Amino acid sequence: MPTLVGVYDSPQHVAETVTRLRGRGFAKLEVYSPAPFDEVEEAVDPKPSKVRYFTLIGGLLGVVTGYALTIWMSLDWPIVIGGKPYAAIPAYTVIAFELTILFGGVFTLIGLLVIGRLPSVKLDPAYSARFSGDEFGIAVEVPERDVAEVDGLMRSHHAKEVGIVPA
Amino acid sequence: MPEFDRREFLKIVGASAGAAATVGCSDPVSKLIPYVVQPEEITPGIPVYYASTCLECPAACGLHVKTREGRPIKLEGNPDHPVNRGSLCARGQSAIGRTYHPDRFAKPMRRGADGKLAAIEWDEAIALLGAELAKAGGRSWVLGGTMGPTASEFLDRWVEAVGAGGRVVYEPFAPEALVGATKTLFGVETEPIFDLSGSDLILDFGSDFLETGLSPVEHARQLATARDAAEAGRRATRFVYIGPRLSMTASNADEWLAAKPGTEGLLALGLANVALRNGGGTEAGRAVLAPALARFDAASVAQQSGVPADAIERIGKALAKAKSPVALPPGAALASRRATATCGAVLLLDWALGAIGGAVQLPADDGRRRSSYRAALALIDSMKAGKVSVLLVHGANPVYSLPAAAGFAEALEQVPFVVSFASGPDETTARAQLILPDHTPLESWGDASPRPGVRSLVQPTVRPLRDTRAFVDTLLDVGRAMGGSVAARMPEGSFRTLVEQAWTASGADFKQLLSVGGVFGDARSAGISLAGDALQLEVAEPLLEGPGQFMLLAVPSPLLYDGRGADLPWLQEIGDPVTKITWASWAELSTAAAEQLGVEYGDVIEVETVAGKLELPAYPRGGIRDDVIAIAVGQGHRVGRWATRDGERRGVNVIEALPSLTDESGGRAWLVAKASARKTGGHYRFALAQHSQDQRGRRLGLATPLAALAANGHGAPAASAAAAEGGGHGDGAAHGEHGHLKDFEPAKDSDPNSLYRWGMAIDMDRCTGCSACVAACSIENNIPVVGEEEVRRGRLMSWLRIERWVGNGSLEGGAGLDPILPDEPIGPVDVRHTAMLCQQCGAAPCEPVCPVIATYHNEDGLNGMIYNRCIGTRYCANNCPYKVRRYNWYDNHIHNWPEPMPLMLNPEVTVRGQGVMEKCTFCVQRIASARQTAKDQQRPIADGEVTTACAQACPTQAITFGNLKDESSTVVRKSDDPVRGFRSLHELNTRPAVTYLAKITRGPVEG
Amino acid sequence: MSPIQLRRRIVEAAIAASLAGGLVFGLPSPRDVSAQAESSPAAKRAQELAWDDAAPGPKQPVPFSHALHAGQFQIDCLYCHSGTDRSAVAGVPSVETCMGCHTQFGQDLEGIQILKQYWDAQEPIPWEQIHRSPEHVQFKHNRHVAAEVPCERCHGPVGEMDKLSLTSDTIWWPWLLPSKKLEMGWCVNCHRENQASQDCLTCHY
Amino acid sequence: MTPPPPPPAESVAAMIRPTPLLADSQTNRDVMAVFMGRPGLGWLLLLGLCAAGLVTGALTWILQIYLGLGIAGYSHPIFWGVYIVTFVFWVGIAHAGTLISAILLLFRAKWRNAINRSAEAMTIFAVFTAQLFLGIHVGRIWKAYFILPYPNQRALWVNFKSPLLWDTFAISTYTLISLIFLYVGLVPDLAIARDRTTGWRKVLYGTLALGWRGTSRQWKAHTRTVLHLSGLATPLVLSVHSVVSWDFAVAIVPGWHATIFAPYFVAGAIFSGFAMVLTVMIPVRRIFGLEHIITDYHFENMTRFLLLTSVIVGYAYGIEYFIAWYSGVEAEQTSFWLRAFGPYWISAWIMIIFNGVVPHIFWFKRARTHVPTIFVVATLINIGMWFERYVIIITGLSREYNPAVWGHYTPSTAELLIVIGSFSFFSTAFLLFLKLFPVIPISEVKELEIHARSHGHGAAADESEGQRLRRMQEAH
Repeated sequence: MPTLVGVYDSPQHVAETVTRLRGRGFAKLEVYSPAPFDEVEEAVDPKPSKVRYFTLIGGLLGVVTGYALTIWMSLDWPIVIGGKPYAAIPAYTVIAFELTILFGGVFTLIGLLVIGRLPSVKLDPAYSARFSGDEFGIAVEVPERDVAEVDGLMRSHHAKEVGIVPA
Repeated sequence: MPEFDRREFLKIVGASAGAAATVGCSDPVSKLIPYVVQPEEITPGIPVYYASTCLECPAACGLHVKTREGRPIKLEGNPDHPVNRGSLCARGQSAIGRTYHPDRFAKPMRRGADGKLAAIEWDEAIALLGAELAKAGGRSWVLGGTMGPTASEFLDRWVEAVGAGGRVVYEPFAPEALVGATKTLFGVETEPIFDLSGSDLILDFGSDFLETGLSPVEHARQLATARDAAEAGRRATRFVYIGPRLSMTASNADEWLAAKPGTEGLLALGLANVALRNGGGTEAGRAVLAPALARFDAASVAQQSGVPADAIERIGKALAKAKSPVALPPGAALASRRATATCGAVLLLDWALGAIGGAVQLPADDGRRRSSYRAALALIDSMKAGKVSVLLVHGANPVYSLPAAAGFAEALEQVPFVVSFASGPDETTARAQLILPDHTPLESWGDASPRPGVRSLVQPTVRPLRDTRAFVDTLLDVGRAMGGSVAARMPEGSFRTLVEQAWTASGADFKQLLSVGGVFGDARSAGISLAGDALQLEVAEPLLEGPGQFMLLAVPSPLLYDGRGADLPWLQEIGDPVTKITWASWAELSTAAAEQLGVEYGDVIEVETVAGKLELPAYPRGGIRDDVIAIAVGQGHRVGRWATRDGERRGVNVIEALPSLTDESGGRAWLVAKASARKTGGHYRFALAQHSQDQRGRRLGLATPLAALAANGHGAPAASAAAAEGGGHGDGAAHGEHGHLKDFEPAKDSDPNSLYRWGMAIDMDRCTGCSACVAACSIENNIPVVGEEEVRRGRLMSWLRIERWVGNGSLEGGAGLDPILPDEPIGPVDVRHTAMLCQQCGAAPCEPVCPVIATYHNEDGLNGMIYNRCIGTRYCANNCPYKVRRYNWYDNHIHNWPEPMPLMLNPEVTVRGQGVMEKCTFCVQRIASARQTAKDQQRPIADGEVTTACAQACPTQAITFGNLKDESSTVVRKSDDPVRGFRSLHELNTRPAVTYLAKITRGPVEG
Repeated sequence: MSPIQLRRRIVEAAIAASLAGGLVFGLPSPRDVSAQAESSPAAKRAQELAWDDAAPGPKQPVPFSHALHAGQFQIDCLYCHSGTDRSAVAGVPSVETCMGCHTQFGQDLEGIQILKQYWDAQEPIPWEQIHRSPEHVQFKHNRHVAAEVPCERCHGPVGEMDKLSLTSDTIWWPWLLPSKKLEMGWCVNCHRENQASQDCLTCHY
Repeated sequence: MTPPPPPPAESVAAMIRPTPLLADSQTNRDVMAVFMGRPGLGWLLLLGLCAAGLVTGALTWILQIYLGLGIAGYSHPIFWGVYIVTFVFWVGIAHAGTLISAILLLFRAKWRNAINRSAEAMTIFAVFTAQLFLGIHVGRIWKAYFILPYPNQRALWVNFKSPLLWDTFAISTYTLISLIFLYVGLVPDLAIARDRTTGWRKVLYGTLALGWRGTSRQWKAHTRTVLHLSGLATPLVLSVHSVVSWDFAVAIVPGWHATIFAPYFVAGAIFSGFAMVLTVMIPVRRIFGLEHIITDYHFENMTRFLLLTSVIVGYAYGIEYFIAWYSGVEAEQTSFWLRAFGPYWISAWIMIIFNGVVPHIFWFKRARTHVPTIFVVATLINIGMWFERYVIIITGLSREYNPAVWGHYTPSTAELLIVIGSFSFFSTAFLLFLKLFPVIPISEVKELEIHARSHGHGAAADESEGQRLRRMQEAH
């Protein structure tokens, strides 16, 4: 299927176009924007991002690792230090806390990479350097027969230009 | 870790078989060098002990030399020896360094035409000396220090055989005046033997018997016995110090009377007068002396001596009441030109009080050669007159230790052939034509007789490290080389043969004697009576040369003695017991005098006498008379690796400012000159081993009054330890309420399955501050010496230090960089010595902060320090409130331990490299080796079976080491003192294993 | 007579007996036993193997074969390494100890001639060290002998080795990390298995 | 309606060609000019100077490793010196970046956009510099790996009870999280740079941009990621300096052992961090002509923070003295008394005056808006904060419980050279960063721009870029 690429100046117009396109059942679309815009993201996919689950799992894993690591290592070769118990929970909480943050952060990054499908070696054929300037782009896969219709739809929603990437 | 340490020993195991050259070339760690023939008594890894004798001072303590694989690694006291009973002073401990001194002469040396010394062969050297002697005949003389009986007897015979002019014995601090006084008073030429252990009132007229006096180790033990806290209820022994300066000995007194130096005799007679008038003393004393002493009334004596009349009255009365008083005559520092009279006066006081025959024994003369300063001066005169062609100098450094005014150095110029037998370079060898290096005492045979009745053997414990020969053997060889009648008169064999013959003459078994260390008998006075002319002594104020506001006091150094210790780095680096100054000279003067001169701490002053000028920094303190400047003897050397500052003189030699004068009996007078002082404008930063002697009321060194002891100590129910540990906030009593102190049981701070919790009790009442423990610790534990500049930066490595606290201290001062100088008032003395070492805390602040578990609490309650795990964050040291951890800022052993010193390293203690922390672990290597024995015999380590190096060395047994879990152990008994027991900085809840027993303040003597 | 001396006597007797036994059964006349007996081919072979460059381990100054002495002759380790049961340090036999036997046996062997040179020069033999613990480890041989840890536990099958080398014995911790022989973890592992002390101060001070 | 004929394929190819820079967004061009432009003489000189300092410091360090720490001025009771002082100083500096990025993000303070990138970069370099000091400080750096809890042949672990291990974890976490934070923010900007460069830069940015395309899915994840990272970094930033403060507070040294240390240190860190951002950004703004992006308004807001934290820090100084007096513990009282009137009184008064008194000038609007004043005060605060750590560490250690081992410390030449080297390291890194990466977060600035444009806040023709931005930021 060919891909139609519409170039826009304003996020509102992009959002409107996307809503329309999705309404028409063109779900395989990609929006390129130079900066994040809530309305655009809302229009493309209203569900909240899944990055939060990565963060949560990372954090939980971190706290468990923190305590497990410290307690296990202290008990593996028990040595009396300063008259304190082998497993000194208050002291180990610092480690657990730091690992919570560390794992949470690293998992969040992993989340970004997974969800954002990064890294990718090749850029999309529809991507243009214009979209890292201050223009927006909507790339939508349409069957051959709908090309004209979508082209019109885009232009009617203030697309500056519309191009086509053949299948 | 540096690679040259323990393993090197094994390497040199082979070297001792005479193959050093073959094994020295390869990588020291990759070869195993066995013996060619393994000596029967040596098993590699197991130490062998030999009994011997310390020859550092005339006291001649018995030694047990600990050797490993044929190398002495530590000197310990011989427990059977009557002089030291197993302990050993700092000087004795450090003496091991003489053998391993890097600058020892490797061979005989001869001064060439270019004025430089060059090595020659022994045969050549001996032939040369023989020829010179033959040429000189009666124009040859021998000058040297005291020797053992065998060597001394031989030397006399040798002098006669070679037809030499004679022999002079020269010992700088010899008690010539005392012997002279004994002879005058009682007709016996002998050194009195003092025993303080049974006395209830000890009067020290400045003998400084705890530091350099007659027999310091022995007297320290006796003093501790006399004042034993356990006996305090029954016998409240008091110790009064009479002298111009609060010396280390004085710091241990109960009362200090700052008598004008040289008036001790007057004071002694004044006190005798009061005592006899008040019904004290013996019948005979009262009958003979009372009338003669009438003119020494308290008022006039007070006027002359500067001691208040009421104090004289009070102490006189106390003497009258005392059951067993004893007075000790002044030592070298106070030997004026009337020293014989002064000593006589003190002995007279002893006689009047009935101490002669009791606490003071005057055994019959053993006829040995004594030091004579007069004879030395006569020899100098004949040298100057060109009447001496050959001078043999042995066992002494007269160029250094004789006053410049005596002109010895100039006299030497007149002697064409000067021979020295020193084993290492000194000021005298620098002027010698021929050097025939002697063995060190650890390499040599010999003997000593510190006093009648006691004879002590010296035996070699190591093959000579250098190509040296025993002095006596050299003389034998020279005699034989001279041929003819001289050779015929030389005895058969070697020095060893002579010693063996002398000792087995009575049929004794030599091996048996060697294993014991000597013959330890007793000698008591026999039929002593006062000579008729005894009262003719001219007891009067001292005669001092020259003008000046001050009297110059040349004090024998507690550590360097007469300067012979100056090239032993440990002695330089242990702080002076009073001022805590290391590696330098200083002039002590009173705070008032300093103020008058406009001088502050460290300001350089110029001290001028008729004989010379000295420039040195001032140390103003409370504990000295306003009209006295005191300078320690021992520094100011021109030769020596450690004795000098890179070849420049280190400090000043006070002897250079003293006129050369004798007392009435020909002994050397030290208190001879007046001095003036002025500020020069220079300043010197002392390298201190202790910053401040003011404890600011903190719980570091506590004291408790005798009354508290009497009330609680015996029979009374034990007060809780916590309550007893209060105080320290101003009133000086170890009493008070401190609710926040958490009580704890140190015994519980170890693994429940362990049989041990190692702990220590340190009795501050016994500790004299002598620092023997510090030296012992350093040598046992391979602790490096770092030098003056590093000490100045506080980088001293000693694991153990003696903190000297003057009273409870105050909250004044501390804002500057200089230490807070203590105010040491005349009258009741309150100086406390705290041996500070790792407290092996149960809740150690150092442990939790170490990120790598390099320090931890072991199952036996020790605070372990694992050097090889340490990465050097130094956090532990920050967090140690006692500040007993030491850090290796450099690779100290490489920088500061030149070859062959690494040979004396204890192979059982890891040598710490650059960047690691180190500290005391209660000599864990000793515990480990005791554990070996105990495990082999399948029993626990018994009480007393293992002790730390510090506890072992302590002359007063102030330190008790043991197992706190063993209810019956001595350490538990001592630690459980409800009145005196306290723990340093207990309010920090560190749960230390060391219990300090508070110093007892006995207060002034009651009349 | 001390136990050690006794043991020496027994060993000496045993060696003499075994050699004599071999001779009685067919070889040259008994008179040659003590002085000039020709050594067995096994002994010669052992010497060759002890200097076999292909075998692991450093070349020693003397081609001494442990396999021959400890293996074939069954000489007790403590006979030569005396003191190991009393001292922390393992005793390396003195040249005199070697000569104690070899004034009698093996005169024709190259190794013994080298040994004799050392003896005549009164010089120690500079053996290459194979088992070395670092300076900061206070290893106590006697403790391990007393605990009946066989020498082979650390030194490997010495009785089978002509040329001595550090044999490998690697333990794997549960976290899949190897500890090689004479590394700390290897020591600790054995201490744990045998409930020996795990106190740091046992070995480090 | 008949659909228009589909455009020919060629035209699409033409359409998605890279936009010529001339037609590019103004922000892109402005920011890229900073790091794409040829290095100026000033930059080169500065870099040379810093590199020289860096080399000197590094050589001194090598010498110190070879000879031993003895060449530093340490003495017996003062086991920590200028190295730890400077370590804490840099950790403090490192706090501004994350604070500006994370906390201000959470508070939706949009004015942070102009400065957060440089602040984050500063954080990274400051943390690296701080970590260098841990290595410089330890006595046996060749054994420093002992501190890591990794499985090893010794069967040994580490002591998690030690504040130094907490430090290790906190600082490593902080480094990693800050790096992630910086990097995640950088990715869209790297994509911009990738699209507009050629040669090695294109390879560099292309690699680092990970193929970022700015799809809505990516942006959505990106926004959430930044938000979550902020959520994590905010407690982290508070924890890191708390942990550093516990290095001291957990110890029993008088002058260290105080419960107030954690908040006190955190406030101090923010204080010094903001001061450092100002010290660095004022010259950078001037040199690169970024006045329209980093406006006086930003500086004024930051001075407000300085004022607030100065008051907190000043309060902490006061309360320390009060507690020392109130505790009745003589050692504590002596320590604090000698802090102000003992051998180190100069350091103590520098600390009190520069940190507690001077910033009060910012009560005045005129001072807050006068850039030279801000620069001077910020620099003084940097000095003051370095001395704060000096005072705490040195005076605490020099007068402890046992007067027998009181001591003195003077930094040695070697120490000073290494400290100078550390500043050079930081500056070198920052200078290189300026020339390699967008120092202003382009996407974030553009987000505001486009918002403004499309929501009808269209720019008046005569309005400058800076004024426009400022207005937009204020509107938020």
